[in-house]
Amino acid sequence: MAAPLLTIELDPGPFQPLAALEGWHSQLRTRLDGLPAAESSFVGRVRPHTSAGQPLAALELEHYPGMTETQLQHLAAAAASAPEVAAVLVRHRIGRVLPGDPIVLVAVAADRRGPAQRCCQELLEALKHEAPFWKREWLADGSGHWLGGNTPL
Amino acid sequence: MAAPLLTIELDPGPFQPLAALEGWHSQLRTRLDGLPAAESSFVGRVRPHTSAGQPLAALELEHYPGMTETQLQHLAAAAASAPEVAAVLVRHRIGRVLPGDPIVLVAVAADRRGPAQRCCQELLEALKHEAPFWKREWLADGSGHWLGGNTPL
Amino acid sequence: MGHTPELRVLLFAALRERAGWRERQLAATRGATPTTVWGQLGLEPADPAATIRVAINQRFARWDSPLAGGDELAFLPPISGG
Amino acid sequence: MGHTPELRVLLFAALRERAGWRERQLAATRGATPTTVWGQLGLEPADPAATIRVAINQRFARWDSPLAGGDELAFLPPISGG
Repeated sequence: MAAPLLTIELDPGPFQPLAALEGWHSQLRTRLDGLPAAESSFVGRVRPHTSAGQPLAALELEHYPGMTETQLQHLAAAAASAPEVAAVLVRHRIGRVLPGDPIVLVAVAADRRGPAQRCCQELLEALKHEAPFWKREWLADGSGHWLGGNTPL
Repeated sequence: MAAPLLTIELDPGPFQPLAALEGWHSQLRTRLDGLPAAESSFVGRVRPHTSAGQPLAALELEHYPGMTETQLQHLAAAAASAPEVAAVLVRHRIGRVLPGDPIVLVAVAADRRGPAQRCCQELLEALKHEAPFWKREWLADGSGHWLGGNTPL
Repeated sequence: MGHTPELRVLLFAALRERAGWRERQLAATRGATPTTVWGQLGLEPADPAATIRVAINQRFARWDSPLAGGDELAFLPPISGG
Repeated sequence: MGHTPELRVLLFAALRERAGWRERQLAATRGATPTTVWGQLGLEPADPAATIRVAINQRFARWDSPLAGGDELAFLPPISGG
């Protein structure tokens, strides 16, 4: 059983989820024996309002250079431990992200739909709680405040 | 609460999942107030071998014109009953589908990741078991046989 | 006596191929149900309810649902979508 | 006596802003742990373990993990990724 192909990138600027998936598919076509039968993916975008309901000007994403990348690799490898999982893609924004912009993309290619869906879901939860990222909400008046945790599932 | 936007299409020829998602996003940008915060999607592709492990020449998908479309609408509406679900996309092949080709795409846009993921997963299971589609596996020697059910989850 | 509209019976996939036909028109007899029509048409297996589902006018129905003239009755082998 | 390499201490996000600094070098005293360093630096809150996590050399660690000179110690406020 070949180890799953893990592709993980932090994006300091905007990324397009569909372009990211297209590039990943090209990579899989080269590295695997064609695209696997099941592909599950998730895209998270910045809401237009703060957790307190005010209009959001931007979301700032801080990370821990070095540890964040290593930790994402660990989390992806752990979530992809089912033998059916062939490949995992993670894209995650850092820096200033505007309302409506993609902030995270997780995609999993597997030989069966169950492992694809489970791995995608588990990895998303894992990175929300176990990868060192911190969000600050910025308002139009220039004030900002750090979030104390994540949105509920 | 607006009813979720249901977009359901049967495709008699090949479709590109990423192009389908791009068209759907354009539609959502026009019809909704921007793209929702959470989007979960699933793509199923034809395996290169039959359920018995032989090389597959093609998969044929028969449906029940009229009932299949109606039933997909019912199943999508039922799976999208959570108030956070804003839109659902289903694309499903009919006719002759080649190994590696996309056969089904389900995408769900919602205000939260939980409802997006659950709706996507439930709708996929529902259409596999409750929408009138039948698969026939064709071998290179011109013989074909109808499948008696679905692959396990 | 007026003309009674007939039942339209449809078969799909393996069921259609095994029977050798896709569609038949049938007089709607009083008290007809999918079970009686299945027997009347001599379809196999003799006890279909375990594997075959029925739809009346394109909605899933029960094997003992009453049928009326003009109805579209379909016998559906095991579904394999997605 | 040789030169003892120092501890490097990092703060992130709300923690960094509250403290007013991002990084400090500190002599690694014998028996040092994240708990002793936290107290030594006078960081708030006094009982951090309920909300703050620690990483040593970029891996999650315990508040009572032993520290050695040259280690990178980071205090991490509640994570909100994804």
